Amino acid sequence: MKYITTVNGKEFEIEIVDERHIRIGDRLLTVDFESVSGQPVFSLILDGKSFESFVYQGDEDWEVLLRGRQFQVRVEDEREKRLRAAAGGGVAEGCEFHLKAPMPGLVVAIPVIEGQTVKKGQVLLILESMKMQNELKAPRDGVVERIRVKTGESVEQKQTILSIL
Amino acid sequence: MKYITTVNGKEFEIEIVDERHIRIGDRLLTVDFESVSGQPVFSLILDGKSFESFVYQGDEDWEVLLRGRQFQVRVEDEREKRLRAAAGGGVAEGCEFHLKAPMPGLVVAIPVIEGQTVKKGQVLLILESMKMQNELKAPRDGVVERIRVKTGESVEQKQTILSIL
Amino acid sequence: MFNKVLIANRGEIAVRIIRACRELGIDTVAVFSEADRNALHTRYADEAYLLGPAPSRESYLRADKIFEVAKKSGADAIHPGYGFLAEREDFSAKCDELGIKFIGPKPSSIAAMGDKGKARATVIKAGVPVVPGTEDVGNMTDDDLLRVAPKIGFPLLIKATAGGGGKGMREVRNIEEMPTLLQSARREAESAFGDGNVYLEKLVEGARHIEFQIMADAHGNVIHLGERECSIQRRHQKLVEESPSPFLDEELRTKMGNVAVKAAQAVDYINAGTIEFLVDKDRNFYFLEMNTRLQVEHPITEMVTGVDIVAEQIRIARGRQLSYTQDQIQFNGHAIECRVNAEDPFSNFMPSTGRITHSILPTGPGVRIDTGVYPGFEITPYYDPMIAKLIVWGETRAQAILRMRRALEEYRIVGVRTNIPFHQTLMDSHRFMGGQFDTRFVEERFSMESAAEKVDEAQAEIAAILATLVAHKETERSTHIVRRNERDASNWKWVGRWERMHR
Amino acid sequence: MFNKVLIANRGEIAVRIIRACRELGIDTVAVFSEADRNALHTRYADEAYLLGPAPSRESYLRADKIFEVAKKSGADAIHPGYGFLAEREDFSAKCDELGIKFIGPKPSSIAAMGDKGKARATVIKAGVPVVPGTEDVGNMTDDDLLRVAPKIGFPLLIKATAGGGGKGMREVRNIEEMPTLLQSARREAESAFGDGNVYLEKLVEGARHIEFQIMADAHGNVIHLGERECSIQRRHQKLVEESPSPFLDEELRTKMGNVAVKAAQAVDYINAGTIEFLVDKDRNFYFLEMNTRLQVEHPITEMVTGVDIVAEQIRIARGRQLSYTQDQIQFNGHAIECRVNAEDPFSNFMPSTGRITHSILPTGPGVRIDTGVYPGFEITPYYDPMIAKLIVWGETRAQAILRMRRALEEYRIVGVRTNIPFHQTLMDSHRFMGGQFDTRFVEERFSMESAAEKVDEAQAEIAAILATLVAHKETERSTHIVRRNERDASNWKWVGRWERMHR
Repeated sequence: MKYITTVNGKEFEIEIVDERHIRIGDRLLTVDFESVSGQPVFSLILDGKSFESFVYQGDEDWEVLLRGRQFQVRVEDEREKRLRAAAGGGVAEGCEFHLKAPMPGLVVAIPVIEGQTVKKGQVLLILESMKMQNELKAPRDGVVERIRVKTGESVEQKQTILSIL
Repeated sequence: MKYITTVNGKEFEIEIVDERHIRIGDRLLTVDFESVSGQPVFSLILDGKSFESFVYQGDEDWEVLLRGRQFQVRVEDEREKRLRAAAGGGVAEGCEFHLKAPMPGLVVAIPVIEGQTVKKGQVLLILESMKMQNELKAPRDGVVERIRVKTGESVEQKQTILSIL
Repeated sequence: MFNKVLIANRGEIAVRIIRACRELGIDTVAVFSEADRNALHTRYADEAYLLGPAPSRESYLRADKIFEVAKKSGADAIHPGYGFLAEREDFSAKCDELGIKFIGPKPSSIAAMGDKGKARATVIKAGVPVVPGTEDVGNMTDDDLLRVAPKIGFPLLIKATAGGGGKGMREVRNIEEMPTLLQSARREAESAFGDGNVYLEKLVEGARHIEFQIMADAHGNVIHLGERECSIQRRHQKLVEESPSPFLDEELRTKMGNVAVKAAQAVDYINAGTIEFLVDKDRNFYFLEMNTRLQVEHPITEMVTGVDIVAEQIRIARGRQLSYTQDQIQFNGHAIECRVNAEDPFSNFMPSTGRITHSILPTGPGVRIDTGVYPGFEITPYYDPMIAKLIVWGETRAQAILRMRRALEEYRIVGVRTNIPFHQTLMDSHRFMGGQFDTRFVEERFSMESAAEKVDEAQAEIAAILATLVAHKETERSTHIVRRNERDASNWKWVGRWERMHR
Repeated sequence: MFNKVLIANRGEIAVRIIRACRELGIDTVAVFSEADRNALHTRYADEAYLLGPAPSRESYLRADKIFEVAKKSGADAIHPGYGFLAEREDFSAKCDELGIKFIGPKPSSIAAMGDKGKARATVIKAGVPVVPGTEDVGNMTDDDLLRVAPKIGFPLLIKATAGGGGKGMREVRNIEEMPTLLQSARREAESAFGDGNVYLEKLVEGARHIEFQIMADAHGNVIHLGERECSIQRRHQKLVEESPSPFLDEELRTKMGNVAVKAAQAVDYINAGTIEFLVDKDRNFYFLEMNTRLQVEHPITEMVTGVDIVAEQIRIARGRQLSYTQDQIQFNGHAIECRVNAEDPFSNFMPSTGRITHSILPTGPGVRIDTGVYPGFEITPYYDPMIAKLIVWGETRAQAILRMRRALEEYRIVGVRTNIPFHQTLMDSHRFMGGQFDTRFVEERFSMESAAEKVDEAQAEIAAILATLVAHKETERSTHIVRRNERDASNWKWVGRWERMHR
């Protein structure tokens, strides 16, 4: 199985040769790869070098936390890669953005109203969690739509709070 | 539900009144009982006193490890208790005893032979495990039967090694 | 002399206090909210009583319920820990009234230092230098504050009168942004302390936050246990502390220590307390405030002095003399504490909640961890995000930093995101290693991203391989599941056949 | 000067050495058996190489494979830890031959001390007192030994010439039982060390086992780091160690320390080593043997002296001078170590194997843990049963005991049985508290049962309630399962209906 894996804009061609070997470019490497205690913690021994890492599945990419650094990694097989290239790539601007609560909390303030034009980085909502007030900001310019919560209300994690058109 | 629970020969009558109460003798006590992290570790808050304990199921009794001390506890409901009383109690002597490996290991020596009469406490087998030689002894007087392993052989935990009639 | 202590707190500090009591042979009573039934403090104490629902206002801030528990359990002393009711004059006074020993200072000392304005006035009288600001606070309206602000000069700080821990604190660069900031500061202060009052203080630029640990007994003895460097902060929350401060020399240490003792004496202080100073780049120091309680970062002082501060607090409350004179306090080596918070440093330090599914603590020589969490415990949004304190000791500062690096690298917590990568990046930064930082360092001259730029190709390749292997495993696994499901569906297929057969 | 260390060991000591290397900025190479792929040392090292199957003979004792790994990885030094190849003269010599720095003494010192007979002869020459015994050992047959035994006098000890850790050791009360015991001692020695040779030694009754930590550099400096009291043993296995010994006064400490230094000098010793003494009730002391390696119990010495012994070993091997002179070694407070073994103290200390499913470590002030296990790790029957060392420090012995008690009470390991209850019972025993014990204490004057007799009615009642609640929960749960299975069976019922309908 061959994968094209992208980290920070750089592509790596990685082939899973068998249980114990991978090929990266033209180098054949010995791998010994284990998940630890059934957790998303992985131990990799690559040609004798020992690495340990948290690997989480993000929305589209994988998040790899290695020695205090986090990498966004996209793993695609050749077919997926071709499909994405054909689709022209890039998320369409202008499509609706749904602001979701990143954690459970209490809505402390909503400094915007429906129909209001907002700039990227503008505060949309203040959510109190763990005794801290957290500002949720607009990821891009747009117009606020459908505010679904009220000040003083509790929200669950991932609950949709409002949308930006 | 009423239970008759025996510890060190002393009987306790314990009634589970509801989720939050038990009656022991004529005292009604408030209980808050939780298993911790889905493990055989239990947290008990009994009328405000907080206890924590390992509770393991033994062959017939429960083993309760509380503050560094282990208790053998038998829990029976009234019906079970009556049945056991009717049966006359006590394990029949004379019945066959199967010596099982208490842990995986290597058989180092078998100082007895089939048909040999042994005394309680006599060494039946030496099992090496964790770099220690462990002597497995006869729990009672009897005659050695069916030795199922050989010196130098590896045994699994709970594997039957020999029997005593 | 008391024999049963109620710990009016939760988390690591409640566990810390239970440990001290146990080592002194004193019985302990825990109180817990519904979210903390299985918390370590509930499990470790001799007795434990439910206070109420998870939110602090309905549990850990309910003084009335806590006194009920004290009465029911026969607890004859209360240790408040930090936060919650620790700096409430009325709580301490009520303890006195009920004949319960409050393990902390007298109500009058809390009052004198708790109101930041009064505190400043008191220490000024005792000859202690302070940062210029609105000294007669408490009743100032927004209009008053807006009027006085230009006299203090910008930049300045809005601070909560009842405050601490950076809550209700805002930095103001000019008069225009001040009204909005006043509003949000008051809102946060109201929510955190039940008191929306704020005051203003000149912002000392390029300042270090350095504090002195004070111990005082009821017999008039007051000593200090040296300083703690607490300049590594984000949003006015301390993240890393160390002792001694790489910025202080012996002369300045002695001078500031003496001033700290004087400040404590000015309010007849008893028990453990902390005098916080700002030190500017010219080594001028200003009294900032006194924390009239045990401090989160007390362990680093314990590591370099060998004094068990919590045990000493209890001894003092029992009426004993201090176990040490100032001369007996020797500083040995260097200690660093990293506060491990359930926050994602790669997502703007957003709090992270969830169940801890797995954890491996760094251990071995010179490493101490104070924590209240364990695998299976749920991190809820109700309380402070700090889940552990990682403390190391080394013979030198350099050794302590190296040890902290290896400890951070070993630490595994799965189930919530933590700021461990932040600490790793910090411990690798040349400015931190060089001791060159002030209280603005983290926010202004540090970023997770800038560090990431230094990533070498080799590490990116390893990350690529790791993700590819995990993705490959996932694909294989899901293929298996599909196959298994096919098998499982066979019963239904069979039913389908029956249907067809008998149709 | 080397820059990459291969650790020829496993478990907690491999982790300990990796930590020291990391804190010194030295790269590490782990070796592992098939059973240890996910062990902490394999995970923590910079590099890791498989040696072979789980049994030690096929992995950790395979010097040839270890040298292969050293070559492949470019490791220019080897730390042997304790056990396995640590005291093999040939291993150390082969390192020299290959130009790999052996972090330990010279082959000649290992040889001189490794053969217990030669060791005795050597130190006798240096004027060090020894226990009477068969000094010219190595070639003695059973017949020889049986002949010489009555001259030494009973009781006596059979000890393995290549031995250590109580393996191959047997106590002989009379000549009649001696042949059987010789046989089993040789068998155990053969299995543990690949060498069945044994020798005899007079059994000093009422003796304490007290050892001195030695540090020696390549420049002729030799110091001691004080003593460790190791009399708490079972089957000649140390279970608890403390420093300082409650039995020694300053005078005897100085005297024994000097003798220990002399013994080390007698074999031109370099690096860390330990001189073991027996001390009888009249304070006469006898040289027992020298362990020419790092000791399991080294952390208690680290706690009371502040010296990082493993880091110092590495510095010495790098050719540096000792970091301390004898005068600079100060003893501060008291440290105790409990060895946590996977053994059931309620079933005659039978080893226990299995997967650790859950674990909570005691933490907080004065507590250190050295371990190589974690939740999810499997304890196999192949290696030593020691899974962790729990070490505490206190200002006094009493405080250390109280701290150890609270730490033991907090420690949770689920999945294997451990001897933690043994340690709890010991820490509660008046004789231990009073410092009144010798090497026979655990076997002759201590039992888990006798302690159990003191159980009060109240605790038995709590145990009864706990078991009843668990049993009740179990019954309820199994009832639920039955009900759920009934529901699950409905598909099949439905098939049954189909059958009937269409019959």
